[in-house]
Amino acid sequence: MSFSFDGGQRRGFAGDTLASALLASGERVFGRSIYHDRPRGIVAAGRDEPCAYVQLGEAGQSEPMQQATRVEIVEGLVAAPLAGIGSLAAEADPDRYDKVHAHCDVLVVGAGPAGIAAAWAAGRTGARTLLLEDDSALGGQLLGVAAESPGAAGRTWLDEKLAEIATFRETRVHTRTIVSGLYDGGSVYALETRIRPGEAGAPGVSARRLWQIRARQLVLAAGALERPVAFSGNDLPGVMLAGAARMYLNRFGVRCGEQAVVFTTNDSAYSAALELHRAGCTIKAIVDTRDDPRSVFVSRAREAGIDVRSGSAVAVAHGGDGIEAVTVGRLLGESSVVSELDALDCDRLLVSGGWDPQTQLLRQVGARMVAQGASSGFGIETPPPASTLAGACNGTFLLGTTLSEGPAAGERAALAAGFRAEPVVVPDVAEPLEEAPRPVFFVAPPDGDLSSCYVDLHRDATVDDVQRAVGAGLTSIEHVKRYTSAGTGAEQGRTATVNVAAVTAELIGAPLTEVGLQSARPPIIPLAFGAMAGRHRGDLYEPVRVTPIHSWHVEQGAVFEDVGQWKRPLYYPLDDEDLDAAVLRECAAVRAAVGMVDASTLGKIDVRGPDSVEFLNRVYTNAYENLAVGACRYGLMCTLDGMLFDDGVVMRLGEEHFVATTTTGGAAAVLDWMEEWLQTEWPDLDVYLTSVTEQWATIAIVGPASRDVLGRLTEIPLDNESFPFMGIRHGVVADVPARVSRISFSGELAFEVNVEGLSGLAVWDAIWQAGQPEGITPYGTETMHVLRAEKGYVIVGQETDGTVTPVDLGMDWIISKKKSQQFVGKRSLRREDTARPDRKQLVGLLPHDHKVRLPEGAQLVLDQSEPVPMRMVGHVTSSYDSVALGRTFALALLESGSDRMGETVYAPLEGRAIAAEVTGPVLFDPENERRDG
Amino acid sequence: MSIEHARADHFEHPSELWRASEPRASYDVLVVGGGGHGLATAYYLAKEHGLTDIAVLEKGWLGGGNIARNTTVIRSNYLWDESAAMYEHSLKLWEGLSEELEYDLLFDQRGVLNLAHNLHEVREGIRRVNANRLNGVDAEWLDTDGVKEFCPIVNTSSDLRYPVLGATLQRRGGIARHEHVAWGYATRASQLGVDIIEGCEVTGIDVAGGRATGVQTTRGPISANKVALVAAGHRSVLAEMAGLRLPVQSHPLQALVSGLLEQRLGCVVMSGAVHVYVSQAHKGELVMGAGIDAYNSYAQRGSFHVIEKQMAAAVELFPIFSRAQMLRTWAGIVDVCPDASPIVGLTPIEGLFLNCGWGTGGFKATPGSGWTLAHTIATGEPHRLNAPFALDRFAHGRLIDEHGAAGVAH
Amino acid sequence: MASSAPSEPRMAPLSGWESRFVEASESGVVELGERPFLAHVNLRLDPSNLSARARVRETLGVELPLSPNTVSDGAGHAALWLAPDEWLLVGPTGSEGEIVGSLQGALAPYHHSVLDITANRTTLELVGSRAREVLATGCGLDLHPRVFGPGRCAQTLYAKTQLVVWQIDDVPTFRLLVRPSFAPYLAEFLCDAMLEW
Amino acid sequence: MLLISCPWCGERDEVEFHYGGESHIAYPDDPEAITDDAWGEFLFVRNNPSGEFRERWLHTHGCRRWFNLLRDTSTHEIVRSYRMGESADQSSGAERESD
Ligand SMILES: Cc1cc2nc3c(=O)[nH]c(=O)nc-3n(C[C@H](O)[C@H](O)[C@H](O)COP(=O)(O)OP(=O)(O)OC[C@H]3O[C@@H](n4cnc5c(N)ncnc54)[C@H](O)[C@@H]3O)c2cc1C
Ligand SMILES: NC(=O)c1ccc[n+]([C@@H]2O[C@H](COP(=O)([O-])OP(=O)(O)OC[C@H]3O[C@@H](n4cnc5c(N)ncnc54)[C@H](O)[C@@H]3O)[C@@H](O)[C@H]2O)c1
Ligand SMILES: Cc1cc2nc3c(=O)[nH]c(=O)nc-3n(C[C@H](O)[C@H](O)[C@H](O)COP(=O)(O)O)c2cc1C
Ligand SMILES: [Zn+2]
Repeated sequence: MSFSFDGGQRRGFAGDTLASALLASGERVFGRSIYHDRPRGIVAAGRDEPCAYVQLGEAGQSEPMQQATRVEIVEGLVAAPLAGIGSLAAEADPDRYDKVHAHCDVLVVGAGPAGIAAAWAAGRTGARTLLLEDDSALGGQLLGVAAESPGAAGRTWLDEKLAEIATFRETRVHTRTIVSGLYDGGSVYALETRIRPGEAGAPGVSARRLWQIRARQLVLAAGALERPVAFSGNDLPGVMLAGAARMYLNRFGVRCGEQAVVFTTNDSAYSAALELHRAGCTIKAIVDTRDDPRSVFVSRAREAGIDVRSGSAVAVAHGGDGIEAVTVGRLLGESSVVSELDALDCDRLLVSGGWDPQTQLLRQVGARMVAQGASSGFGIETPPPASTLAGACNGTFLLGTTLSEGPAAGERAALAAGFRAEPVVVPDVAEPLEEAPRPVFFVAPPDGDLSSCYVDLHRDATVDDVQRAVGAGLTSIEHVKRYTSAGTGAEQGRTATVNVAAVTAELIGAPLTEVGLQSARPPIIPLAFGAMAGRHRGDLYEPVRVTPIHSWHVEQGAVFEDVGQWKRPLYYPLDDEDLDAAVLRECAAVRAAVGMVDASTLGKIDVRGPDSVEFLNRVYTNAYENLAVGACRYGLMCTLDGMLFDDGVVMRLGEEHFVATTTTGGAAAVLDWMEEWLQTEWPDLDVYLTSVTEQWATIAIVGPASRDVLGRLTEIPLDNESFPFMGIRHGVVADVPARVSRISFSGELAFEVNVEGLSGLAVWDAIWQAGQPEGITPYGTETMHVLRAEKGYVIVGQETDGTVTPVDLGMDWIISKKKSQQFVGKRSLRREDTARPDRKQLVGLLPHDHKVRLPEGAQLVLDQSEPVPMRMVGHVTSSYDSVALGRTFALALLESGSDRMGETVYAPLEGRAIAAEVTGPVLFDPENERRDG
Repeated sequence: MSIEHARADHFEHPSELWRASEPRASYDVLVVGGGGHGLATAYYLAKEHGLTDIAVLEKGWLGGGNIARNTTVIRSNYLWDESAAMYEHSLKLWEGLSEELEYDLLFDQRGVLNLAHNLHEVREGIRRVNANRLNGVDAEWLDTDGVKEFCPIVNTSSDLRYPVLGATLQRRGGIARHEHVAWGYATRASQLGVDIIEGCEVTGIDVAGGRATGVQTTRGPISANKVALVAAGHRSVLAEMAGLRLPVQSHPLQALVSGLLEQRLGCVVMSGAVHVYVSQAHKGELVMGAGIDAYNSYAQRGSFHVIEKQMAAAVELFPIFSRAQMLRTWAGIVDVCPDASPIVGLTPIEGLFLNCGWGTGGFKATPGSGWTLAHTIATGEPHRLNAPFALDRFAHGRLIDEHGAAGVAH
Repeated sequence: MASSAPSEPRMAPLSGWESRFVEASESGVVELGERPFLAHVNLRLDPSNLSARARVRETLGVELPLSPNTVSDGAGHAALWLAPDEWLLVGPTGSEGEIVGSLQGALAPYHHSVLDITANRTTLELVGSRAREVLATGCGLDLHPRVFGPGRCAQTLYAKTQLVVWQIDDVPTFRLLVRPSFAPYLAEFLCDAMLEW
Repeated sequence: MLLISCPWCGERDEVEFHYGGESHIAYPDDPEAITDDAWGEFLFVRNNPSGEFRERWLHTHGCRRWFNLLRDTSTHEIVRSYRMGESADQSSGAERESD
């Protein structure tokens, strides 16, 4: 397979990672480091890789900061090395992203020996089991052991179990799926790679899938990762983790190095040394920190003729663009200092500082850590509820123990989820015992210069940096992290954080447990924003709500505005009219003849029951007992603190039956609010509330000719006597059963026709046809707003902002004065501040210059010559050019407004001030002479 | 592609920071809470009022609360006069703060855009710009093209679900590096003689005869003439120790960063309808805030759906973020007042002072809040700037409602 | 599953989507279509009122289920539990007037609410061996046969859309009852998700 | 994402619910008879403990019932859910299975 790296063509094999393919081709220098600009090679074989980062792909698929150790080779892959910082694609991302919800009884994280065994044990009980593995292959560390090693027996057993798992109906296994976040309530997020970078996908198939999982029980089997040691020059290309070298050898057939030195604090690196030795690599020496290691591994190494240097450490790695030699010495006592130096030539240095259990997932939900003596890493003190650990992440490093711990954990988890089966039998793995490690976290170079002893290769942080932090007075590990930035890189310091803690502990003389590890947070590895957005992009970003009449508006070329999630026509331009021109025309048409508007988005709540009146009396500021059946009334709703919250018309359809309308944006909130009072405070009221917003399409026919137009479509008598203002009539309009009310939001004679939503378009069309003789004009929200403003009617959210009471709006007439009526928010209206006479009140404004329109949102002052900061006394809430008035006008909230009639206020704008006269808010037809036609 | 040698900035902190102290038996003033506001309070008490017998008590590691977790948006373009005065005072202090503290705070006045996506937001944006101008706060209104010009990577296409109709711009707004602020204040306060005591949790407040006389801590009792509670999300719990009930609720607020990226975003962008606020830190990570989690919590973590929503919004507004990588998420505990404005000043208990309710937006106020609280503690009277932010406003009703106009309250 | 021809002047909320549905569907795997115009009647009643419940049974031939999130069938009607005192009655197209009329009469002595809400929701049908998976792309309900199944219903969310999920058989077939204003968004989302299978 | 047990519908994702803050707040018997201070306290002051908290939620996208939850704000552990009108220590629908 061929791929491109750093502009050159390379070859690799199927199954290779970018890292293994590059190592196979003899690559040592991978790229440069972020701050110190030093050459860096490949250090690890998995998620812990600190150096080998690439920018993948091209154009819209260009993806920053991917670990070469996790990228699979596919034909045509394009990769370029990065120095710790990536770049964003300039083009749009063409990929698809999917999300799925999943539920399971037992979720097993990681398919190493522990995880496979656990999933098998859980799955065989019939529990719904999910086994998720980040790697492309199952097996974990066992993928990296030589065929002849004891682990191989375990592998055979596990292969059998995997075959069995495949027969379990309720167990699913997914590779290339990384569990990234653990949250409350057993909620788990995992990301599956379905199309590998560079791979051509099938049509419709998403590149990534975000799994949103609810797990009753969690088994963490995420394994352990090998830790390096910090010494001078430990960042040179060619210095790598011993386990990684072993993985490259046994899994990928890549032998790292001709002449290697192994530096270890424990037995695990001996297997790497022996296997490399057998593969033909010269092991110059095994440098072991332990004074007298005697395990089987050690004797095997000695038998193989390998020089084992006990009680020793590597203090310096030398070289230019790669390691050439090391300085080795004997460790002095318990310290990190060496003496009796010796130099060894080599082209590789394989390091094992010990193994760190991977417990980040549990720590994300607050599990506390403890330093584990022998393993020298950190473990979990107590697993969070509904979770268990198994295998290396639990500090269990022997395969034999893992193979009994895994099934036990799986079984326990299944049992806790309510599933049981016969106890499992696990194989005996003949495995030599390991000897205790001697943890060494860093080694001081003979010259004492700590500035090239790297603790975090990714972030270029050194032991010297940690020392500076501690020297500056910092003792908390979180401070050290922030001072040095160690652990804050793309892999979140997987190879770094324990060493930083250990160095800090040594420098401040505190125990490691007390120093602790820096916090772990989601995600486990960086996740692409797009993958988390999933389908919620473009058209699917958020619902677009439309009325049954929407297609007509679209055909007529309406310009829409967003009101909450709804699309509402703002205006209907003819030819190349702009907003202003269209609105003037629409307004003129309504005032002169007739217009029609789609009001279907208004919220509608059906209120029914013997206590309906009492209920409405409590939620609205006015009273409803004297509202006649067949009539409607305008009402206001306040929040508890007395501020206007929503408004609408309440229709009485029967003695115990009402329909309340709400604003478009307020529909859901008002219903929730009403239910809250009903269910929590007034459960004794017998009232049922039902949302019927979309049952009805609502069409308002407005203007002096509205009666004529409607009259052509209905038998309902429409004259003033039979059908007075604020009346409601039932009948048939355009052959469809309808409820018609005489409500006017414009001051004109108007009828609001409500029909079943499914017939909304047909009725709209019929009205449109019927109105042709008068040139019926469809109008949008902007015209609606002008018409109502001319009449001084307010819009909640425009004249109000959550700080305005009905009294401020001059609507005392809608506030019940009856002592017995205790509506919500009433008490607040007489608090010291809400009762102040100099509050901002609704007024009308007439600009001195009839042609000048005040900008909505303009602030008002009394003295335009005052220097900044000026004393503001109010602001313009609505402002329009009016055909009916032949001039511009505005509504405003103005301090002591009702006392300022006739005064002049100023709106200081950039470079000018607009002067306007204060008037009452009702500017058009104050006598309401037009509404009866 | 210029990825070859793109390199991030590297910042070297000073080699001497604050001095760690052991608690003494008594102090003149105790500041409870070693976050930005507490440290600023101590610093201004020492610097402006010459008081130095002060200890800052911090239960965990200094600066590890919300100041370690915030998205560092700094602006002063608030709607109401009271807020504008307070935040503008703060912004003026920011403008000289790196020099004053002799610590590079990476304060960068790169401009803050507040996008408007519907006509309502346009109206409110213009209203705020006008109010800001008359209050002496710099503010501009940009139309869609202006937004595109100022921040080319914002998606200003009219096909957007909620298209960008315009934005307010405060050019003097920007970002600063959060930990530098905490460490800068701590270091200077320490140099002026303030004791900074970490790992010292206040567990009780001693009140005798209607006045505060000291505190109980995990490191023993400490007596004092004056006690200031400046503990952000934890303030209700603390206040209750003194028998005070406060109108604040504590919620998780999450934030996140991407991995390091070459600089592409030269300003701060905030959006209400498409809920995003984002900036790119000097190192190169995108710093992004999420919405507040609905429920009360002290667990310092939130729910993932909040993050998902955030990511969708980010990709919607910035299509080129689609393949940016979310590196780390975290949460703070924010204390929110019913009117989204803080409480700074006196309490009914003599000698007990309060600074709370900064909610989702108090980082920007750190200097101003510390400065006014220091004034209040030193003189026993609120400063003109913090007088409107008194506790009793909830009784008489003179709230300072910053919900509406702020949209995204950061 | 072709939607019945709209009886003038009614228009289905997703009329015009038919070809889109056909395109996204794959027989036997997963298919999507609209089933508009089914009669929907909302019923509110005190569940402890035995005689009222008996009258519903007598009138419609269907028992009101008391177990949350379940459906009972009878005499061509289905009763979906929506809340402890709320049911959705679903009947054949055109029967809403009759259901409302007969129930209002039968329940007159009791505090109740009977409302024709036929136009308040439309119905999508998602059918096929992969229907569960498709639904799981946006819906957090556990739809596993051990937990959900024929005769179950739930009010929940799919993506950002509120809906009633109602499983009617083992195929499985799911009915998704959704507000007309949200229907295009839901349909679009489902069609996109169906591309995965 | 919290897993919240509606006393009727059983366990559902947090996104189906709407949070309503502290529960069991007594509405003043006669609001007109109390002082501005007392009214202000009723309006704005709520407990805000770190630990167990009785709060109310609405199953907005489900059965539309308001109900109570006893939840630990320091761990997010949900101790119990119970219906309106019940008290926190009465055992209730919370323990029932979801079917
Ligand atoms: C995610 C997030 C994003 C934000 N984004 C912004 C933004 O962009 N712009 C902005 O202006 N603001 C923002 N904020 C808000 C801002 O962070 C806070 O308003 C501000 O930091 C609070 O003040 P502080 O720094 O003093 O608080 P903190 O840093 O929280 O300080 C309080 C300290 O008190 C300590 N404490 C608590 N209890 C005790 C006790 N009993 N004894 C002793 N010590 C105690 C705590 O440990 C803590 O260190 C954001 C907040 C969050 C969480
Ligand atoms: N000799 C030693 O000192 C030593 C030390 C450590 C491990 N080991 C050996 O390693 C093996 C450990 O077995 P094990 O099963 O515990 O661990 P493992 O490392 O073999 O397997 C863990 C698996 O979990 C996967 N994983 C980790 N995090 C994940 C996530 N978030 N999402 C999805 N997948 C994730 C990994 O990719 C890996 O495949 C044993 O064979 C043991 O002997 C030996
Ligand atoms: C402005 C800002 C930028 C950050 N940048 C990074 C970063 O680049 N890498 C990283 O790992 N964390 C970064 N963090 C997050 C911190 O590591 C940490 O999560 C946060 O301070 C909260 O602390 P905690 O997670 O320890 O609780 C950043 C935080 C902030 C506030
Ligand atoms: Zn429910």
